[in-house]
Amino acid sequence: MVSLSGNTYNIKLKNGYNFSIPAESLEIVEIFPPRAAEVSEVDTPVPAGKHKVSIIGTGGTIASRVDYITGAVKPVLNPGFLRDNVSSISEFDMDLNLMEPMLSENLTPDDWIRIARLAKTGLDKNRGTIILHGTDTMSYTASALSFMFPSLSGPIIFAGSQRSSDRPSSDAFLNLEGALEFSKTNLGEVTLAMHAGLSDDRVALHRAVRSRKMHTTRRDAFRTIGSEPLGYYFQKKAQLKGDYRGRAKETVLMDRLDSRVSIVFFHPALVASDFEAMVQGKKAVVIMGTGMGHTASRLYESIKDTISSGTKVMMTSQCISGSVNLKVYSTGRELLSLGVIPLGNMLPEVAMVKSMFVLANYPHEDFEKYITENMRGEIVKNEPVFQEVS
Amino acid sequence: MVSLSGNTYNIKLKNGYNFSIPAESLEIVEIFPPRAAEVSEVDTPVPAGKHKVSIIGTGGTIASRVDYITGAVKPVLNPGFLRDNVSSISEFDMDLNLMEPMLSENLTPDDWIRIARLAKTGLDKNRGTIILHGTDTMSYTASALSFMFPSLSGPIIFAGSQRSSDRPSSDAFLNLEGALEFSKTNLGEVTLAMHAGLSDDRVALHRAVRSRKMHTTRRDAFRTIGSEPLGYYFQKKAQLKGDYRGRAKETVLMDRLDSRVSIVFFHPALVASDFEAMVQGKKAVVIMGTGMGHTASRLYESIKDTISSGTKVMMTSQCISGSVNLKVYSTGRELLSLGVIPLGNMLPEVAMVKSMFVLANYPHEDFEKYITENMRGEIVKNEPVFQEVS
Amino acid sequence: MSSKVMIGLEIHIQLKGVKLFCSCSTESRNITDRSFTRYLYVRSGETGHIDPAALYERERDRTFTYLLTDNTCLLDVDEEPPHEINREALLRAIATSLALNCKVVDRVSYMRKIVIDGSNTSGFQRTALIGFNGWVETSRGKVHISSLCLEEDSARKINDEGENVTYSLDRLGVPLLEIATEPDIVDGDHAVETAELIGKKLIMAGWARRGPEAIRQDVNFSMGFGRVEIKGVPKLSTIRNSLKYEVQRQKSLEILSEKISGQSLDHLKFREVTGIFEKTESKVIKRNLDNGYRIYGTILPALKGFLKNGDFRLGKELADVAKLYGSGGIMHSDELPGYGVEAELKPLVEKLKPGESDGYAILISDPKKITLIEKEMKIRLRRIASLDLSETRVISDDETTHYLRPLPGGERMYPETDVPIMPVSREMLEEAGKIIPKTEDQMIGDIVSRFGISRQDAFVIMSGGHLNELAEAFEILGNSSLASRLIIQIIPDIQKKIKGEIDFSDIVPILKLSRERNWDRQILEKALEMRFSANISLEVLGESDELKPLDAEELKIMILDIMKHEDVSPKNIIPRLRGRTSRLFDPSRALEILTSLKKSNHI
Amino acid sequence: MSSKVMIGLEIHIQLKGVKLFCSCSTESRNITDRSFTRYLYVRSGETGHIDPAALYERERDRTFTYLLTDNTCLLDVDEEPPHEINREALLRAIATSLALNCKVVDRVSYMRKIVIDGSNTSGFQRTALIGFNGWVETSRGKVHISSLCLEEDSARKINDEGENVTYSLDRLGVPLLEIATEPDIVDGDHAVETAELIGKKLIMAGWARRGPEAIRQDVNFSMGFGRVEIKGVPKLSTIRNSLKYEVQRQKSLEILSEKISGQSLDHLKFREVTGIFEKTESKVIKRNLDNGYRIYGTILPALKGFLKNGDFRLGKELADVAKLYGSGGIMHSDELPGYGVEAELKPLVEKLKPGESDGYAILISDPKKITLIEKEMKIRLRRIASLDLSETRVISDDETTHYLRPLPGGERMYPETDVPIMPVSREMLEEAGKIIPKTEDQMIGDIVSRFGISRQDAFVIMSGGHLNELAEAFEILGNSSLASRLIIQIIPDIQKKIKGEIDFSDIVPILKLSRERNWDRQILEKALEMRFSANISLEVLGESDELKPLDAEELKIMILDIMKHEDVSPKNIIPRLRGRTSRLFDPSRALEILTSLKKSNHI
Repeated sequence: MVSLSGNTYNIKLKNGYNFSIPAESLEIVEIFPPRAAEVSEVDTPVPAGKHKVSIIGTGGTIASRVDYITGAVKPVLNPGFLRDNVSSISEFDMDLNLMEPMLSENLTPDDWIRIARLAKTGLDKNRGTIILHGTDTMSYTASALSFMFPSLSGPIIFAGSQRSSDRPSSDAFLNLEGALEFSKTNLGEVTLAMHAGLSDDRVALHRAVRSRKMHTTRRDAFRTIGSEPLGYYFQKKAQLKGDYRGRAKETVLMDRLDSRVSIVFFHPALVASDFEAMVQGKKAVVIMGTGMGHTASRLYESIKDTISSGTKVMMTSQCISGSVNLKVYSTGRELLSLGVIPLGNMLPEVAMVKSMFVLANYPHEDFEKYITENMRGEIVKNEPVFQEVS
Repeated sequence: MVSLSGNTYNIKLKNGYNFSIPAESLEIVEIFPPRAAEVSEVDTPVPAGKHKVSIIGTGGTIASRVDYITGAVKPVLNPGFLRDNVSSISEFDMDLNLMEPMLSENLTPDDWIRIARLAKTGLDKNRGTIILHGTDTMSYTASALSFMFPSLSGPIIFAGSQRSSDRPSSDAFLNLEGALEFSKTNLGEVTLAMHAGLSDDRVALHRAVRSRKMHTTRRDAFRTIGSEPLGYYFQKKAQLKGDYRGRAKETVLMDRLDSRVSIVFFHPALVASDFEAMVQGKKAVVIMGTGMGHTASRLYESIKDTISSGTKVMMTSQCISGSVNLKVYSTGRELLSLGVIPLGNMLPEVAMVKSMFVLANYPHEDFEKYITENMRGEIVKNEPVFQEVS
Repeated sequence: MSSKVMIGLEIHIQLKGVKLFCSCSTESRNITDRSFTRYLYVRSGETGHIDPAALYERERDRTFTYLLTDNTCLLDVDEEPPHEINREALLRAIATSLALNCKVVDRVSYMRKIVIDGSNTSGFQRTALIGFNGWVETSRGKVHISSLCLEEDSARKINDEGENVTYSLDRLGVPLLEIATEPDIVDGDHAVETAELIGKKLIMAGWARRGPEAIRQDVNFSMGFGRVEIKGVPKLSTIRNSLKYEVQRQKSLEILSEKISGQSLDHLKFREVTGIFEKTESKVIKRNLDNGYRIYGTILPALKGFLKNGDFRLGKELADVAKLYGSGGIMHSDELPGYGVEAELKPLVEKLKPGESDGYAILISDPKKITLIEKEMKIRLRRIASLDLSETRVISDDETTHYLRPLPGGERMYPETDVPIMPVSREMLEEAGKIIPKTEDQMIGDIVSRFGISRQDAFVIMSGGHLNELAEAFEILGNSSLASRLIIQIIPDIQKKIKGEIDFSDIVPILKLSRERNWDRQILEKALEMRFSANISLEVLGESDELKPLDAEELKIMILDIMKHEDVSPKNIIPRLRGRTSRLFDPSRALEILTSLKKSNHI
Repeated sequence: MSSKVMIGLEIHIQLKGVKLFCSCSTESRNITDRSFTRYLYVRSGETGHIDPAALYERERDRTFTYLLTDNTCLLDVDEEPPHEINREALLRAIATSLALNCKVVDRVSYMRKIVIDGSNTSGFQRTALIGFNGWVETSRGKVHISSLCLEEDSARKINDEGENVTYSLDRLGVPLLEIATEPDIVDGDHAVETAELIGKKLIMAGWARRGPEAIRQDVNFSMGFGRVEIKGVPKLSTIRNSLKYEVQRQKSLEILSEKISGQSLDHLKFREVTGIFEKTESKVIKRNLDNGYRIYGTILPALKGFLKNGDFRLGKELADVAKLYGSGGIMHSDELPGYGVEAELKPLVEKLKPGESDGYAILISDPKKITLIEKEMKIRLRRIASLDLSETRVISDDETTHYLRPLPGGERMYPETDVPIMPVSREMLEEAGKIIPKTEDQMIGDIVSRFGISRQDAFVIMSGGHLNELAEAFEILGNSSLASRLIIQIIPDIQKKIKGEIDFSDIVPILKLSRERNWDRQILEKALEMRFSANISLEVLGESDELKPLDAEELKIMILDIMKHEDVSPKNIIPRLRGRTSRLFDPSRALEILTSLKKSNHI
């Protein structure tokens, strides 16, 4: 078997090894037409069980395969992979809805709206909705959906994977298995189901608006920041605990977002003109300040001008964990007096997504009221001292 | 005792309570001249012991007091606070060098150069240098010094505090005690000495270029990312472990920095024009991409243009932990082909500081070589699986 | 010469709900297995002075271990600034001030009160003056209220090993009203009356927490020799006895002071005498020697016969000091020979050489602490000699009191800058005005007219502080007699059975379930019993067949089955059914079914 | 009818240094107390097929526990992609290819070889072809090398409980050269010769790791009934015996196949017979019943007398299958009564009703696994009947072999896309060319001329694979005879004493210290002994007075002191000094001092 990649022929030997030869060093004598692929994994239909669940595929590693042309992993959705490896699959009646697969880093707020609408349709007909999604921006999309659904008749559970499903060690199957089990519960929030640790024995369920990808490659990269996960799937059982929102009578979707927002990461080399350039044309800007929410005083003038021009300026912390508090230090008090809105322990990315939602759905003058209100659990009230280690 | 704050009189009652009255509701009958303050903490000189150590005060919470006028905590340096509460103080001969105190969020690269020069002077005369610094940007300053000193005859140890030293529960004393003990060791790197956990029993020594403030308020906010701390101060003993750099024969300072650099935090609402505005006038830009180092493809054109205009564009991850790897996914390979420089597991803020140093000290064409070289331990080679919990 | 006895009270009442500066519950179910250890540093207050009580603590150099509970967050462990103030607690504090005829401050201004005995993780207690210059009418005249403060309660001490003290954090941060009276109280009975009068207002309003520590009193006492503050009087009855004890103690010291004033204390000097005790028979000394302690002896100049003799108890005054520094014990000449010490007395006296009127003492101590103990003992004797008896004392189980530490001063206060000064707005005053605790009579009348229950039931509910619970139960169940029965009878019965407290918040979901499912009283009782006595989870309860009454179809099948085996009549069918099932059913429905079955051709 | 015996070898040699795709050391000191558990999913390879060996593993449905060691990082636990390839290992692989007359690939192209027995956390092994089409000259002619691959070694199995297997991760990722020969080898002796020839090249070059698992062989064997791969032959000597066993086994199966081919296997059907064993005397059955296992019985059609009878050992062939699925044991009619099973035989035979020529067997098994075991046994018997004996076998301690799993196919390979394809540049070939392992004679000559040591010492050092260490010691110490003595004598002596291996990298800092301090051989020996025998830390060693020779002043004081007490002369002064101090000193200096003292007016 010979395949051409760039200027290199990859030749598969009988013992399975590939053998690469520069194209120029090979003289082609005769070309045989390719044989039909011998696929032993036939796509037999997935059996229908009693739990009705909607599955929306958006792309991402959870449904990726190696692209043997470029050699890289590309999203290619193949739902058949569920059948062989998710032991409980026969209990479910899956309502599959596969979007054109996209890499999650390319998703935009418009895509979030499309996904939200599919999720609404899915929930109207099923007990829960599982969204297969790339991990890169999973927390962003999930947070957006969290705000867009003030009321949910069932859970929306994002599942992704950090090891592609064409690897024997893939985390995709367990994550999906966990998501399926959680779809049976009384949950009525937007959440993420991802590995809780390095072992294939526990999936954590994270509240979307408190979740964050905290490692580039580990399977337990996702964490609930400042609180415990909403539950765990462990020993084949999905258990919720703590303060989750239950199913509501109906699902309400508010599908407007204003994407004229941005994040400013403050650092010691950032000068006023940088800040001004970054907020140009934005309706709202989230600053990731230092510590409890500070910036250098050299930015105050620009911040003041920005606020007087009608742009909302909010403060979060680049520390990720913990609350901003603009009352403790003099810097904070000055920022407060300029009109900067402190967001407590809201995560910077969540604050950015939430501001899109608030801008598009509430009167301009109520922005501060809604952005600081704890709408979906995006603010943790009592941060635990030691978090359960999984 | 009566003091005026804004339009409010604060009256101290004999039992210690303050009593606030709006100024307008008070008619002043007679004003007595203030009595001389009864200061029972006399600033007696600190005794000189045998370990010569330089202490540089830059400001920050570690040397802050409540400002009873504005009510906020303001940096007011008072070295006398060492005497009463650091049990080992008499072993040291302290060479104090107090800068005009500044809030760390206001420090600029020019201030880093001033601090570095003081540290050089301090090290030339003493066995070690301790720098008292605000925690907000401590990792930035310390990283800058780390690059500016290719060779150190002794340790430079940053110490800060998360609870101001006017509180009985302040962490300042133990952190300083730890820093003092570490100044006796064979260490020849720039480090941070901060609480390792919630208890007053352990101070962790972090390598500057791997440290990050990971919580806004906890005393154990600082963490060594992707590796273990270089050592601990525990049970009155400073112990180094692992792979630290020892003292060199002499201290070499390279005190040039080019501050025309910035950080771009990528997110799903970021558009090409935002990116272009953010890199305007910069010599180097560090992107905090998603996951293993990705951005949306809508930015590729702008990234390409930026690179051809001579600006260096580097990739790190907003996940904070773990490496970027532009070879695994197709997005990464495309960014690589545009000329984006992947920085492995270098922290975004450290990458930004390092690029200031590389730009100012090496030929432009060698930028990629030096920025990707592991100069001061800023790249972790083997990330441990479980990190020691302290 | 003693002057008039003056007594003041500081009444501390915990408010239930959430903590003062976060939203952790004031109630805790368990101590976790996580803990951490801290040290506290002595800082000066706003005026630059170091508080004497704080300075005193510094000398003791202790470390503190804190056990986490399920109602703790970052604030409780001093890892973040306070959140917004608990508005409900603040309103109740204002309302209480109004009920006590106090003036209310215009602005609530939180202070940090330095307390470095470890009972606060921060090293200070947050406290604010809310009301002042009030009064209550008592049978012996007006007692004036000098101040009402709303503060954070301290951590609960679990263990004290001298150098390491362990606290649980469940209580830390619970809103605490501190109500201080002027020294208008004339005797122990009057003190009890006054405390009761004030405490009842909050209990009846349903605002006070329950439990042994929910209400504590400190007693301020003076008979002309300085103010003595007696801390932590838990029960009202102990107030009387502790005051009696204190009067007696001060009287004896008054006599004593005349005899010892002017005496030099130069000869009070501890010298090591461990050698003499090498082969001691005394178990307590042996044990302490094994632990590395040593034995010290000193002359007690001119004190022979005053150490323990009739009303004279100077030995105890000195022992109190020694114990605070972890001493293993003190034995003095008025009680020796004793404690297994006899043979050693001769060499001891030879070594110490006490004069004719001198007493002597031996002290078991950590060698590191002996200098401090000597210094503190001298200070104490000098103050007794000059009849300056002001100090903080603590009550013990036998209702006597012990020296605890010097009185704190105003130096220990400085502003809590993390909590902005809050103006008391007109709206807040109005809101507080609406909830002012009423008199007993008023309240009973209100309850009777609001819920339509008997005056007697109303009194029971109110005295128990269960008004809020009654209201909540009524709101859910929509049936006031059931709600009242729940509070007065059902819950206490179950509590008696399980020998424990049930938190009302755990009962609420079952009440809701009851409302949803339209349960009658019997099923509700059964459900509560299953939940708390058999520990059946709420989920299982919701699904339990046991709690579903038999429906018509089930009743019919069961009755038919009974009819197969025996003769049934409307008279015996009900007991027969009860004998067959533990499930509930509607007896009248059963009778109907029986009748219709008999009518039909089934027979 | 058996054809010519054909034998091929796969020699696996671990390269020392760092791991193949990260910079963790290939050496580990300890297993930590941290572990995690995984499951592996069967995926198809690049061609869409699922590998038969992998499919087989899936049926077994196991979980894997991995113990972390001090030489593991995120890569080893499959939590990040591979780092850059270990260039040193790659160069050595190329150099070895050249030494074995192989062609070297133009591009190194890493593949993932699916292996789901848990020995790789990723579920695959990374492997790349480096050389092919080579040969070595042996005493029995050329043996051709078909391929040389550079791969990751697998994890080390610690424990196998059937359903849960435990691995240590210390070995995972260690660079492993896999050198496969054509089946040119004619017998066991020839196999040993060939393996030795190849292995020695890497040992002598100092590239191979040391330790029991550093070199392992797989043997490929065929005598006309398909290829049998015998895994994990640790010692060369066992090659001979395992081949003998295999020839004998296949011959007996050849005879057997004639007798059983055509027999229907429909009656091989396990039925539960647990009831019969309720009161069994058999300890093994009792124990297994207690663990929830059950007893099953089946007829073995027409197999009576072939199960264990002379050369016939079909019972073992079936037992091998059963064990792989965690069976508690199998007992068959050729060995019963036995194992405490006797009384049960009558009811058993009554139940199973074997025919005259039928054997029967009882099997102890987890009920969940019985269907699988039955299926696999039938497959195995059919393959024996048709004389298709190809399979993977594993060698056991008694040097016999056992069935392990089906032979893997090429289906298990697909590209490792995380490792870019790397061209083998001209520079790399040149670099590799410079380090090609030489012949024994060449090497000895080189060493002698380079270090100036004897041929004999050179031989000892080279055979032990210590050449690199010699070079490193020489570079630090600048003294070849000391370096050689260190390697040949000092280190082995200490190792014997402490009964353990010393890692050379631990010795290096002491050599550096020695160089800095200008130690002589004696002090160095003493320092090494203190470090490894008395476990004294390097820091303490650096400060130790013991290791400082007496300086002139100290010697003088000591000699003067001796002279005070006795007569000394140049003849006895050295032993006198040795009797007084364990510290080292320069004897000639001592003599000088003595002489000058005697000359001076001290006497």
